[in-house]
Amino acid sequence: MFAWKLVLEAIGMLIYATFIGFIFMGIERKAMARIQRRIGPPIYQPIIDTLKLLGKKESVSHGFIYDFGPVFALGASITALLFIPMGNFQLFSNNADLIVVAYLLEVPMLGIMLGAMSSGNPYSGLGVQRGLLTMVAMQLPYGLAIIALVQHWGTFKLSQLVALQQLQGWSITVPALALAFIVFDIVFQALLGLEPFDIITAPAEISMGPMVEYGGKQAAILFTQHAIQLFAETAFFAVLFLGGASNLLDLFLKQLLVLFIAIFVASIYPRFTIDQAAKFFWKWPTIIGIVAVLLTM
Amino acid sequence: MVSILKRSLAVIMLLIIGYWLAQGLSGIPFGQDKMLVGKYYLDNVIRQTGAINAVTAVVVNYRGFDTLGEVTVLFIASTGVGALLWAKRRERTAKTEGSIVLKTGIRLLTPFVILFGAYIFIHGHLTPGGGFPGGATIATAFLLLYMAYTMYEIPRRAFENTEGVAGMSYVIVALIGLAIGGYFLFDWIWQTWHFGVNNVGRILSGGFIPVIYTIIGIKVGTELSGIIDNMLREEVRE
Amino acid sequence: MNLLMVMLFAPLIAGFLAWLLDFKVIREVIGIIGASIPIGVLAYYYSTVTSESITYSLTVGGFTLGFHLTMLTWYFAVIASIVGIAMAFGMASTSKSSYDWLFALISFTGVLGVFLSSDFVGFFLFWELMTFGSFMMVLKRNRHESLKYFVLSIIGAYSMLVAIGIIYAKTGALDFNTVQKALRLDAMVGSISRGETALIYTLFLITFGVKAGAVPLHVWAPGAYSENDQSYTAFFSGALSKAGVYGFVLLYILMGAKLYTALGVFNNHLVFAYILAWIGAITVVVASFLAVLQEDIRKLFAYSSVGQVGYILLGLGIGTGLGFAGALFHVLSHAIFKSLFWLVTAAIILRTGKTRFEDLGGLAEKMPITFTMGLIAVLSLAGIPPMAGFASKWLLYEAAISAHMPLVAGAIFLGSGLAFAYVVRFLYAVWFGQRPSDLDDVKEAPLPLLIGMVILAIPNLVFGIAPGLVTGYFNRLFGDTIVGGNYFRLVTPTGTYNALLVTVILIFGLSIAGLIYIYGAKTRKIPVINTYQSGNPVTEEYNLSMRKNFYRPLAEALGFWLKYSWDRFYERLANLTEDFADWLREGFYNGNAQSYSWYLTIVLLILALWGVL
Amino acid sequence: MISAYYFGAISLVLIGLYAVLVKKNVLKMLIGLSIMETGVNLLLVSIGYIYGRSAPILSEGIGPNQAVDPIPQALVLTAIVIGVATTAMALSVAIILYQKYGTLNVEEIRRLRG
Amino acid sequence: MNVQYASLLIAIPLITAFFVPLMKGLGEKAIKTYVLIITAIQAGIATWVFEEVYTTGKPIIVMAGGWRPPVGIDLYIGPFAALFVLIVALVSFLMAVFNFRAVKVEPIDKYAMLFLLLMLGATGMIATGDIFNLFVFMEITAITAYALTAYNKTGEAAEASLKYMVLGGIGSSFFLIGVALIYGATGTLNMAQIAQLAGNINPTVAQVALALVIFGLAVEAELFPLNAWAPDAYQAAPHPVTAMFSAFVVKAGIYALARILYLMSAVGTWKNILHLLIAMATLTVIVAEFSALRQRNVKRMIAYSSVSQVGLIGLAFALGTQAGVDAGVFQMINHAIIKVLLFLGVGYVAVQLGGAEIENFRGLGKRMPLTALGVTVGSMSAVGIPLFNIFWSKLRIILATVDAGYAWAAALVLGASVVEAVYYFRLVHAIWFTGEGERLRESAPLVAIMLLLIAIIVAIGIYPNYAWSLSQKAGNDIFNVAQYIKNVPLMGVGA
Repeated sequence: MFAWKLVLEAIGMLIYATFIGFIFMGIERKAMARIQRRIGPPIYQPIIDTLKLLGKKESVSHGFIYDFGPVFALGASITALLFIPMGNFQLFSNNADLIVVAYLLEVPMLGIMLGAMSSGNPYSGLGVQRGLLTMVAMQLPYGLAIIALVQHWGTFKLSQLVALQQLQGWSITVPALALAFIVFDIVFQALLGLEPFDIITAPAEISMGPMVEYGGKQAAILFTQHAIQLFAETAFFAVLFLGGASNLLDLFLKQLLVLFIAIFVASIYPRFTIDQAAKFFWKWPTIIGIVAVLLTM
Repeated sequence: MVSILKRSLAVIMLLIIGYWLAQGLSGIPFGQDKMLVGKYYLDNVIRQTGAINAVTAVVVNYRGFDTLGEVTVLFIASTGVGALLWAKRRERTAKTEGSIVLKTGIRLLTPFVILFGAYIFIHGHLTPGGGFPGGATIATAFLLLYMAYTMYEIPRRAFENTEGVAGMSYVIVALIGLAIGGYFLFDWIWQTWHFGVNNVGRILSGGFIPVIYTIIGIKVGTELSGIIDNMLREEVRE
Repeated sequence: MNLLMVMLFAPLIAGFLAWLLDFKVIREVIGIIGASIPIGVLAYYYSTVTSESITYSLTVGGFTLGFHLTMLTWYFAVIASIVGIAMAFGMASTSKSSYDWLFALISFTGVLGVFLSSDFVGFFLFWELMTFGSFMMVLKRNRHESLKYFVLSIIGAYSMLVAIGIIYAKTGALDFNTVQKALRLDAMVGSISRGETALIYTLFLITFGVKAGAVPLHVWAPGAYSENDQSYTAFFSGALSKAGVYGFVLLYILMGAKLYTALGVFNNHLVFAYILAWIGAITVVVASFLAVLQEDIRKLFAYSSVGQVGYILLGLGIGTGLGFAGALFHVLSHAIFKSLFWLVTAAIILRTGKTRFEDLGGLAEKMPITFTMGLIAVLSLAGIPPMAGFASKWLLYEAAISAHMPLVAGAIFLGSGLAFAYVVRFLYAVWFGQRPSDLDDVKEAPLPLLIGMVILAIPNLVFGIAPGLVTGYFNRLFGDTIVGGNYFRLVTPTGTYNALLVTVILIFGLSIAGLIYIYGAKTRKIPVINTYQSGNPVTEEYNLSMRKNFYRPLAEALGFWLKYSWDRFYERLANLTEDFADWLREGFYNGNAQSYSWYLTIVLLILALWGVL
Repeated sequence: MISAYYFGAISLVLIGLYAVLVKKNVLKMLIGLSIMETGVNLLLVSIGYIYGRSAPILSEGIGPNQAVDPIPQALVLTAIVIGVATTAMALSVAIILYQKYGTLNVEEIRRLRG
Repeated sequence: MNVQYASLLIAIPLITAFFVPLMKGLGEKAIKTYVLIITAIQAGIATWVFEEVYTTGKPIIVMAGGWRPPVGIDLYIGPFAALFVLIVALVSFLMAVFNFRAVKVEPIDKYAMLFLLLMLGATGMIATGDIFNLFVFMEITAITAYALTAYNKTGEAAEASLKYMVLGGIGSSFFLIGVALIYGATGTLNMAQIAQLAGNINPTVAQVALALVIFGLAVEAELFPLNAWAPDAYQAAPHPVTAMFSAFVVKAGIYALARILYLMSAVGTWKNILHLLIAMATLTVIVAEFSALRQRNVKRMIAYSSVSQVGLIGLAFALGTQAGVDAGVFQMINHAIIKVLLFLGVGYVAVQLGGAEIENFRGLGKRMPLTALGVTVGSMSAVGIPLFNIFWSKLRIILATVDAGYAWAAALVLGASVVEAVYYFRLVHAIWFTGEGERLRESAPLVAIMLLLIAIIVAIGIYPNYAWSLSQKAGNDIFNVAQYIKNVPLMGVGA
C-alpha cells in the first residue's frame, strides 16, 4: 500500500519549508541591516527576487553540467529536508538516521560546485576551493560534536533523539553536550556560510564565488535551494540540541533562535582567511569537541 | 708501538690457544698403548700383506686410498706449479756455475744417488722408506745437477710423460685389483696369486707393495724434478 | 582437474600464453578469457558455498597446500575477480606489451591464491607471487619506486615468514584449521607467552600493513600505484591491497582469542584491535591530507587508495560485528570505485598523455562517457547516498561511534571531508574549466576500456541502492544478524538507512527541481570562457582555470606537519644502511691476508676460551 | 704435566702461527705455515709412540707386541707430502706475486678488497 | 653389477688426469673435448651409482683393497653422497662445455688436469668414510683450488690464491691436530667407529678435537669470519672454476662439516658447538649480504651472495634437527643449480663484453637476451621468489630454524635477505631497463645449458616433490648417525 498521507505531508512540509526558508533569508538580511543601523529590505524581499529571476526571459548556460548542478543541489536539499523530523511530522526520518542526514546536508554543495566548476570562471574555481577547504576544516569539530551527542544518547535515529530529549531534557542541559553545542554552533556559522566563515562567497573579494556566473532561472533554483537548506539546517540544529519540537510553532521558534544567534555572531566578526579558518577549527573547537566526546564516553 | 702491541696481543692469544691445546692433549697420555686398529695391523700385517714393514703395509695396502690421494696431491702440485709458472718461452737465467768440487762430485755421485733412491723404494716393504723418500732422493740428484751446471735442463717432455704414465700405472694396478679381486686397490699379487708367500722378509714378497712403490718412486722423482725445473726457469721476452 | 584449480591457475596460464604468443589481438583475447574464468567459476560455486565450504589440497614439496572456498574467501575472491576482469578489459586498451600481461595475470593468480589458501605455506607462496607480479609491473616503469615497493614488500613477506615459523614451532601445524584450534586452546592454557604473542602480532602487522599500505608503511604505494599501467593499477589498488586486509581478517580468525587473552583489553577495547583501529585512523587522516595536496592525478588516487584502505583497517579494528560488516563492505566498495577511478585515469592518460592537473582541463565535453563513469566513482568515493561507497561508510560510522571509539570516528569524519575535497578537485581540474588548447582533439576512451569501466560502475549503483545484498551475505557469513533489514534497508541497533527510499526521494527532489528548471526561461548556450571576469579577459592564450596548487592555503595551514615526511625518513634509513654496508665491507674484507689470519686466530681464541673457562 | 713431545709440537704450531700473524713478508708467512705443519706432524707421530717399543718393522725379534702404532707414521708420511705440495704451490704463487706487484709485503698486496 | 665398481668414480678422473700430459701436443680443442668426454663418462657412472643407491635404498660401501672398515678405508656412498656425486659430475660436465668459451689462458693441458682433479677431490670428500682420508681429499680439493684460483696468472689471481692458501693452510693444520686428537683418543680413523666411540672420549679431548675439526672445516665451508678468502678467490678464478667452487667445492666442505658434527653428537660440548656455528652462520649471511650491496663487480657480488647462501646452509645444518638438515640439503641442491646458472651467465658476459663490471650488464637484455634471461632467473630464484626453486628451500630452512627455537637467527637472516633482494634487483634492473646495444650472437651450447638450468629451476619451483624427497633421504643419511653406523660393515676390531 502506498503511504499517501506521508507523501502529502512531505509535499506540504516542502512548501512550508520553502516559504519559511525564504522568510529566514529575509530575516537574516533585515536583522543584519538593523544591527548595522540600516533599514534593510523587507523580509519578503528574497521571494520577490527569486520570482523575478525565474521570470527572466532568457538565461545563459555553459553546458549540461552547468544546468544540472543547481538542479542537483535543490534536489539534494529537498531530500535532506524530508528525512528530518519536523515537530509532529516525522516524515521519512525513520528511514535514515543522523549520519545519513548529515551527509545529505552536504550533498547540495557538490551540486553547486559541479555547476560552478563547469563554467570557466576563475572566481567560481576559487569559490569551490574555499568551500571545500572550509568543509575540510570544519569537518573534525563537526564530527566530534555529533559523536558526543550520539554517544550520550546512544542512538543515531533522529526521532529517537527527539523523544529522548523530550523525556530527559534538552541536549544543552547536559554539561558535556553543552560543550558540544558550543562547537556545533561555531561550525554552524560555516555551514550557513556566514561570517566569520563566509569565505566561500566573500562578495567583496570573489563576487559570490561559486554563484558568480549564475543568473536567471539557475540563480532562482539556487536561491530556493538556499532557502530550503537554511530551513533544514536550522531544524537539524534544533533537533540535535534544542530538544526537537512537538509542533511546527515550537520548531519555528527554536529555528529562529538558532538563526539569530548565527546572525549576531556573523555581524560581530570579520572574515577569516581560509588558512586562518582551518587553523582556528583545528584548535579550540577541536579541543572542546574532544573534551566533550571524552566526557560522554 | 702498534707493532709491539700487535705482537704482544698475538703472543697472549697464542698462549691461551696453546694452553687449551695442551689441556686437550693431556687427555691423551703420552707413550701409552692406545692402539685399536693399529693392533690389528701389527697382528695381521705379515699374513695379509706379506710385508714386514707395517708402516708401508698400512700406507700402500690397508690405507691405499690415502696414498693414491697423496700421489695425486703431489701431481697437483707439480701441475699447478707448471701451470702458474708457464710462459711461452722460458730459460734458465742462472749466471754462476757451481764450483769445481761440486761439479766433480756431482758427476761422480749422480748415478749412485739415483741408485740409492731406487734402492729405497724397492725395499719399501722391508725397510723404513718407500716410494716417497726414494723419489725425493732421486729428485735430489737432479737438483744437484741444476746447482752445478747453469745450462743443465732435464728432458722435460719425457719427465712429464713418465709422470703421467706412472700415475696411470698406479691406477691401473688398482683397477686390475678391481677386476681380479672385486675390490679397488685389491692386492691381487699377494692375495690372489699368492706370489712370494714363502719369501716373506725378502725382496720378492709383499704383494704389490714393491710394484706400487716403484711406480710412486719414479713418479715422485720426476715430479719433484719437474717442480725444481719450473721454479728455476724464468720467462724470457723477445 | 578440480574447478578450483582451474580458476586459480587460469590467469597464470593465460598470462604465460599471452607472453609466449605475442601477437596483437590474440594476446588480449587470451588475457581477457583467462581473467574472466575466475568470476565464472565463482558464480558457479555461489549456491554451493553458502551451504558448505569447498576444499581442495595439493601436496607440493612435502607441504600440503590446502585451498578452501568458504563464504569469506568467496567474497574476497569475487571482488578480486570483478576487478580482475575489468583490469583485463582496461589493459586490452592501454597495454601494448606481453610483459604486462604476463605479470599482471601472475599477480591475479597470486591474489586469488592468497584468498583461497587454507594453510600458511600456500598463503605465503601466493603472497610472494602476487608481490612479485606487481613488482615487475612497477620495475618496468620506475626503478626507484619499484625498489621502495620491493624492499618494503620483502620486509613484510619475511616478517610473515618469521611469524609463520614461530606459529609452526609453537603449534606444529601450518593449516589454518589446526592453527586456529591450537591457538584457541592456547588462549586458555597460555603456553605461548605474552611477549611471543605480541611478537607474532607485530610481525603480522608489518606484513599486512605493508600490503594494505598502512601508515607508516605506505610509502611505496603512491609511487607504485602511479608508476604503472593504470589499468593494472586498478587491480593493484583495488584487489591487491585487499590481500593485506584479508590478512588482518585472517589474524582475527586464527589468533583472535589468543591475542585477546595475551594482550588484554584497554578501556573495553581489545588492545590488539585498538592498535589496528588507530593505525587505520592515522592512515585515513595522513593519506587523505596528502592526497588533497597532490598535483598529479595518479598520485592523488594513490594516496586516496591508501586512505580508503585505512577505513577498512579502522573498521576491522573496531572489533565489533558491525565494524567487520562495515570493513568488509568497504572492501567491496573501495575495490569497485577505486578501480573505476583508475580505469578513468587510464583513459585520460591514454587519450591525453598527461598526468598533471595543470596540463588537463575541460575534458567533460570530449569524453562524456568516461566523465559519467568518473562522476559515479566520485559520488561513490565521496560517500554520496545512494552509492555503494556511502553504504559502507555509513556502517563504519555506526560501528565506530557505537563502539565508543570517538576519536577514531572523528578521523572518519575528517577523512571523508578530505575525500570530498580531493575528488572535487579531480573533477574540476580534469573535466571542467577552460580546456588547454592542445587537448582539443581528444577522443572518447576506446571500447574495451569503457567496458571495463561499466563492469565496475554497475556494482557501484547496484550495491548502493541495494546494500542489503551485501549485508545479507555477511549475516549468513557470520551466522548472525549483524545488520538487519532487507535488500534496500539497513537496520543496526542504533540506526537505519533505507537506500531505496533515499534514492526515490532524491529522484523526487530532482524532478521538482527539474520541473522548475524546465518551466523556467529558455537557455542560450555560450562558450565556457565567456564569463564574468571583472575586466580580466579569458582567451585561449590565458588559461585562468585554477589547476595548479589548488589547495595551497591548506598546505600553508599544515606547514608545520609537512616538514616531516616518511618518505625522507626511509630514504635516510636506506642511505644509512648502505653506508653501514660499505663500512662493514671495507672494514672486514680489507684485502690483507694477515688480517684474515687474525680472524682465524680470534675464532680459535674464542674456542679456546670456551674450552678453558 | 704434558710430555715434552707434545709441548714441542704445540710450540711449533704456535710459533708458526705467530709468524703468520706478525711477519709482513709473504715468504716468512709461508715459512710459518711450514713450521705449523711440522709441528702437527710431530704431534701425530708422538701420539703413536709407546714407551719402550721400536719401529713397526716386524723382522727379527720384534713381534707385534714390541712395535709402536704404525698408523700415525703412515699418516705423517701422507701429511708431509701434502705439506710439500702446499709449499710448492705457495712458492710459485709468491713468484707470480713478486713479478706482478714488485713486493712481497703482505700489506701492499691488497688489490682485491671490499 | 658389482657395486665396488663405484670406485671408478675416483679412478676415472685420476687415470684420465694422469693421461693428459701424454696428449700435450694435440692442441687446445682436443684437450677440452677430452675433458668434456671424461666428465660425461663420470656423469654416467655417477648416474649409475645414483640409480643403484636410490633403487636399492642401501648405501654402496666401497672397500678399498678389500679390507673391511675400520681396517681399510671405505667410501660410503649413501643417499647424500650419491646425489652429490651426481651433482658434482653434472656440474663439471656443464662447466667443461663452458671451458670452450671461457678459458683461453695457456697451458690448457694443466688446466684440464686441475679441472678433473678438482672434480675428483670434491667427489672424494663427499664419498669418503674415513676422517684422515677426508683430510687427504680436502687437501686435494684445496690445492687444486689454489692452483686454479691463480690460474689466470694476474696479480689479483695470485693474491687471491695467496689468501686462500694462508687461510686454508692454517685451517687444515688445525684440522689435522683435531684428527690426531681423535685418533689418540679412539685409536681409529673410521668415521662410523668414531661415532660409536665418541661418547667414551675424555670430555676435554673431545671438546678440543671437535672444536678443531669443525674449525678446520669451517674455513672450507666459508663460515664467517673464516671466509675472507672466498670472494677474492671467486672473483679471480676462471669462470667455470668459480661456478664449480660455488656449486660443489664449498658444498663438500660444508657437507664434511655437517657429517662430522653429527657423528660426534655424543660429545658433551656438542650443543655449544652448535650454538657457535649458528652464530657464525648467521653472521656469515649478514656480513656477506651487506658486502654485496654496493659491489660494482657482478661476479664478486654473486660470490658474496654465494657465501651468504652457504651461510644459510650452514645455519640449517647447525640446527641439530632432522628438519634443518633436510632443508639444508635441499638448499644445497638448489643453490648449486642457481649458482651454476649465475656464474655461467656472468662469466659468459664477462668473456663476451670484457669484464663483469655492472656497466657491462647495462642493456644486456637487448644485447644478449638469453643470457640475460638466465641471469635474471638465477637472481630471482636467489631472492626466493615463488615458482623458482630456492623459495622452497628457504622456506624450509626458516621454518626449521624457528622450529628449533632460533627465531632470532631466522629474523636476522631474513633481514639480510632483504639486502640481497636489493642488489639482485639492481642487477635485474640494469640488465633489462637501462642501456642500449646491438644484439650479439650467443653461443648455442651455452644457451642450451642455461635454458636447461632455467627449466630445472622452474620445474623444482613448481613441482618440488621429487627434489624434496631426495633431500629428505639425503638429509636422513646425514642426520641419522645410528643408521650410518649400522650401514658400515665394521669388523669387530676393538669395538
